Amino acid sequence: MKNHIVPVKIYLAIFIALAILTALTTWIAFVDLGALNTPVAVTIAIGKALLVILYFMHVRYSDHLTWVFVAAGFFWLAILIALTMSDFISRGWLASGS
Amino acid sequence: MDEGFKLFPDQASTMAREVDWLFYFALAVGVFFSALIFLLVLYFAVKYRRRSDDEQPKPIFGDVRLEALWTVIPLGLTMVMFGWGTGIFFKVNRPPANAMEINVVAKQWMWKFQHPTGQREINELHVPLGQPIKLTMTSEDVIHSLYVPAFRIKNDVLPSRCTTLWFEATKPGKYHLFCAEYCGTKHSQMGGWIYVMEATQYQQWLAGGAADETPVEKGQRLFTQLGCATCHQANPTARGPSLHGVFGQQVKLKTGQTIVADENYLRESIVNPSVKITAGYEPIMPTFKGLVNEEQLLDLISYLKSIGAAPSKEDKK
Amino acid sequence: MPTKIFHTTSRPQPEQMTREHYLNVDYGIKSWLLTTDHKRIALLYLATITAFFALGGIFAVVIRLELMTPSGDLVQSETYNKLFTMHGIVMIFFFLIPSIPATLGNFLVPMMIGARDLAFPRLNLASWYIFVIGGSLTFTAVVVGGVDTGWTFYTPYSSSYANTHVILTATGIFITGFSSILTGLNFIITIHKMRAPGLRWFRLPLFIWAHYATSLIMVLGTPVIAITIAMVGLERLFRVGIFDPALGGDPLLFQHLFWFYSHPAVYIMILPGMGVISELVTCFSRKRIYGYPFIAFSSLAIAVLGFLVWGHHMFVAGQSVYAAMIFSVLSMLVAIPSAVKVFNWTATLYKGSISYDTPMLYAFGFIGLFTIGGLTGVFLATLGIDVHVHDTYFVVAHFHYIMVGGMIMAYMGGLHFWWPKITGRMYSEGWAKLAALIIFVGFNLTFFPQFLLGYLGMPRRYHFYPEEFQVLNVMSSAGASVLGVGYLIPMIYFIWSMRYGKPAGPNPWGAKGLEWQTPSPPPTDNFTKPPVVEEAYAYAPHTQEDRPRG
Amino acid sequence: MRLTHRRTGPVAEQKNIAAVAHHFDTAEQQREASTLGMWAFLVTEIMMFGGLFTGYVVYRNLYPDGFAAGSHHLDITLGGINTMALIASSLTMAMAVRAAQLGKRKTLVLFLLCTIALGLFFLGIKAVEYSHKYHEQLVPGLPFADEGTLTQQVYVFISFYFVLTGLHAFHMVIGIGLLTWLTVKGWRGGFSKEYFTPVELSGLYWHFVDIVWIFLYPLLYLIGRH
Repeated sequence: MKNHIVPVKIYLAIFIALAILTALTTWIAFVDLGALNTPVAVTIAIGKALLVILYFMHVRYSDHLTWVFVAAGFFWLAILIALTMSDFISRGWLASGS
Repeated sequence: MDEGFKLFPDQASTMAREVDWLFYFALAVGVFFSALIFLLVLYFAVKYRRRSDDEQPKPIFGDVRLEALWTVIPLGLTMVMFGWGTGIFFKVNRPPANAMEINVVAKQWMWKFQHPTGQREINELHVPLGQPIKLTMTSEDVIHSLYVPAFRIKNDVLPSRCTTLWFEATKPGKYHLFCAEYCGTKHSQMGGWIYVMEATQYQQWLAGGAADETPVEKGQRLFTQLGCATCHQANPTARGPSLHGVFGQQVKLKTGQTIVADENYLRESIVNPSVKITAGYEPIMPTFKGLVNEEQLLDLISYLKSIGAAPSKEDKK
Repeated sequence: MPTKIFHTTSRPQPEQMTREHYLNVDYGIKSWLLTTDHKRIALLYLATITAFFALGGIFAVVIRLELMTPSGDLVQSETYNKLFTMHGIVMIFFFLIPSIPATLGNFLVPMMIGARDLAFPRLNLASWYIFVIGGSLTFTAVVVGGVDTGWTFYTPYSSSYANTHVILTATGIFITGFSSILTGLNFIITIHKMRAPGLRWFRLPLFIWAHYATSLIMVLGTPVIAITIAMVGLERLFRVGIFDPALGGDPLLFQHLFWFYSHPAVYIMILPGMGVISELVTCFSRKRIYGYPFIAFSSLAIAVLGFLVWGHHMFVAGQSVYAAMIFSVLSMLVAIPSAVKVFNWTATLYKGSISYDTPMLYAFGFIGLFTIGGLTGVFLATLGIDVHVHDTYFVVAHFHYIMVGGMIMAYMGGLHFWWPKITGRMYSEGWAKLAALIIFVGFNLTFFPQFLLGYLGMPRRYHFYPEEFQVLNVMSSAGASVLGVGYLIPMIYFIWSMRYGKPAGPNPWGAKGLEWQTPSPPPTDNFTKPPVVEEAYAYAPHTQEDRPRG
Repeated sequence: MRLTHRRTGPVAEQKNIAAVAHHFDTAEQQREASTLGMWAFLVTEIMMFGGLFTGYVVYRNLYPDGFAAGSHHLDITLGGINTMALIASSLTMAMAVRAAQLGKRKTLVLFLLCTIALGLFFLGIKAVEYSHKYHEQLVPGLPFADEGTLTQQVYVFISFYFVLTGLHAFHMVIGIGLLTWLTVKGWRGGFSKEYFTPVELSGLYWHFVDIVWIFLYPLLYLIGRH
């Protein structure tokens, strides 16, 4: 990884974007989107997290290996949640099938 | 059955035969591959033993075709086992509709059974031959597991949930009943016997024991006592949904989901009523947790299973 | 302990005084307790885990003695339950998981890749201290009365019903988890960043591939068990509502989180063993490994697939049948890379020049016993069979075939193989062969009857058992005593060899790894001149036509 | 102890570069290893919080009404202020790392102090929130407020609230400790353009803690508000 110096302007822009997204997620929580409220909130959170990871944490300027490490972390978390939920979601299915 | 030394367990249920056939198949595969590896290793070890200290064998890098072969063949065999095993597993988990229902409550460290006719037993269960039996099980404390090796069946018994198990005995006799999930100090003594009897003998046995109230009767009494009927009426304007014929039916929930009213759903609706609210009703039902114990819960469920469609055929909506 | 042993042994021999190496570079307690040399830390670990192995072994001895009779007459049920719990906890968390990685791995990973040390030497020492602290807490729990939840800590028994020292034990395991995380992290970074010139990924010894895969599991899985155990503790202490149904929780959530780590953890235990076997088989048949890329990738495949199969521990736990189906098919898949490894090792023997030195005997033992263990694993992954054999001695036997028959065989093989490198001295080959034979026989006598017991229906963790199971149990106990003797013999001749063993020389086996290109014992910086690597397992010259096509 | 053989790698002559340890060949290699090591550590952190998040997802799915009711007990204003505070602290942390990269000692110390201040502010607000929960009898293990038919579900929600925010706050405390050490070391001129790895690594850690909160805020405070 090279010693990449990010301009202050970019940092400030990221900060403003994060602040706006925080306001947005708070505001949108009070709007009834039906089943979409949670996905929207999570999407905004993922967006914010990406901004922090890519810029504040310099992953955008890092080598592939760092990308792989970060991706692996979230991928394994996804495995944990998805396979656990596969049990909780499908518990009643057998009864309805018969 | 005899209690002497043996190498293979009794085969005393319809399921036992099926599980054993699959086991023989797996065993054949296992023995074949173990033998193959043992013999090859042994043969190579002897044939290619080092004969002089400066031996320099020719390098072999590998062969993709061989690699593919020994990837695909085991994969195919395991897929056969997977398919076969899954078939049996679904059978184990789908009790036949005509099964006789026995309620089971587990606690540290005993098994409590109640027959549909009201007879109660502790750590012993008498069942008729050739009749599918369905066990509806719940636990008062920790996780237990009901296991009858001669029937090749087992299922965990959970606090907070109903689980089921079914079997059809094929051979009269006395079989071990174990707790298979570690549950505390006397785990290894939490067991007993299953007695499989001819149908006529079973009837005699039933007649010999002092019959308690049947689970259905007791459930009905509780239903009245606890005032369930004040809200749950077969009447569209009632505060609670009608429960006639609800068991096994699709229930539409407030959230828009549809689920099937099985034992677990009924149990949860009594203990934790606000979790799954039927569409069109308010979450006003208080919890009955602590007011009814696990056995009474099973009685209530037995009662709800027993009531068919409502007397007045009004609950179409 | 280790200080003293090496202190007294490495000095008097004149030929060792002539050269400075990691053992004689410094003496005294401080030079060991404050060392950052990966080789010395490996020896600190070796001494510690040997102590834990002995402790776990003592528990096993009492368990097997108790099971000689069906009536539970040697100890109380409470005691028996504590014995099998502590046997499991000590052996799994304090012996098997650190065994090969923390000792042989710690010693060899930097050497095999031509580095002077691990990437983070101080973190490496910290991991040993963390291990010791965690181990001491758990040991304290044993001393003050033990714990009886089973090593699986199933809720709500562990969080609300057990009245033994759950919190203390859990804290010990929680802390030890970080030692495992640090070791794994250290290996990953070291393997990525510190390889010698020319040492490309596909020139790495398979031992390194195996340790890389192991480290992935350590880093990705261990945090989950740490937080899960912590939640059990919180639920016990503060009645936080997470697992106990009485508080609104779902006990199956615990099982999911627990097995998310604890199933991959068995691959933490076996993968390094597979890495050792790859080294042994090549060295003692003087051949490059057959199908190198397939063995390398199968390690990674096991590490990744191993994370997708945990639900096969919960087939009869009240899990959804559909989830069970998914976990069953995925479990079948993880059997394939293991099979690929076994076939490739066998093929490596073909047309080799096979010698029967002690490490190779262990490798033969491993291949055979691991095959049985692996195949019975497929039985357990098959839903229909698992309904019957789940939580019976069949599972106990399967697990011990993999762990004792597989892992400990590999560990012993590896220890015998690299002992000359570690200490600079040879052990007595005759005694070593005898011990290997005794261990093999004792092992099979102990655990094969347990397969039969399992299919007959004897549940695990049983203090009292029906009389018809006694014959097989007595056989198993008899085998255990043979096995116990088998493990004692190496402890004696290893210690003996440190003082009286013949000097080994840099490469007594004619092996090709980088670790053999430096004197035994190695100098503190591992290599006198930086090594350069041109190919892996170069046991014989070859022409371009020999190389695989494609 | 004889340590003469340490720091005698091929780069021993590069005196200016603060301490290339004996087992590394170059400062570059050492720095890459450290950064990658930190990322690997953060992956373990993801998985550790991941265990809790999995529990959260399971129960949120099981008890949607209870989680919404529980969420209404949390103060959005305080939560929102805290979110902004953490985001701002991430900015100041990024600026601190930048100052270190440029070798500006005073700017580095200034931004580190800002970050610490914002972190302490966050913890202060958190303490206020916890004390509110205590007064509202919304603490697991103590006598619990009656939430009607939803009591048990709210209890589970509050349990997760405390475990998740508690673990997060614990990470904040460790982070503030690290930053304090960096400030002292930085003030004494312990970092330079060539050597600032500790600042960089602590920055990564601090941002990670921020990211956790970015998820906690909507998942805990903003359920079922419409």
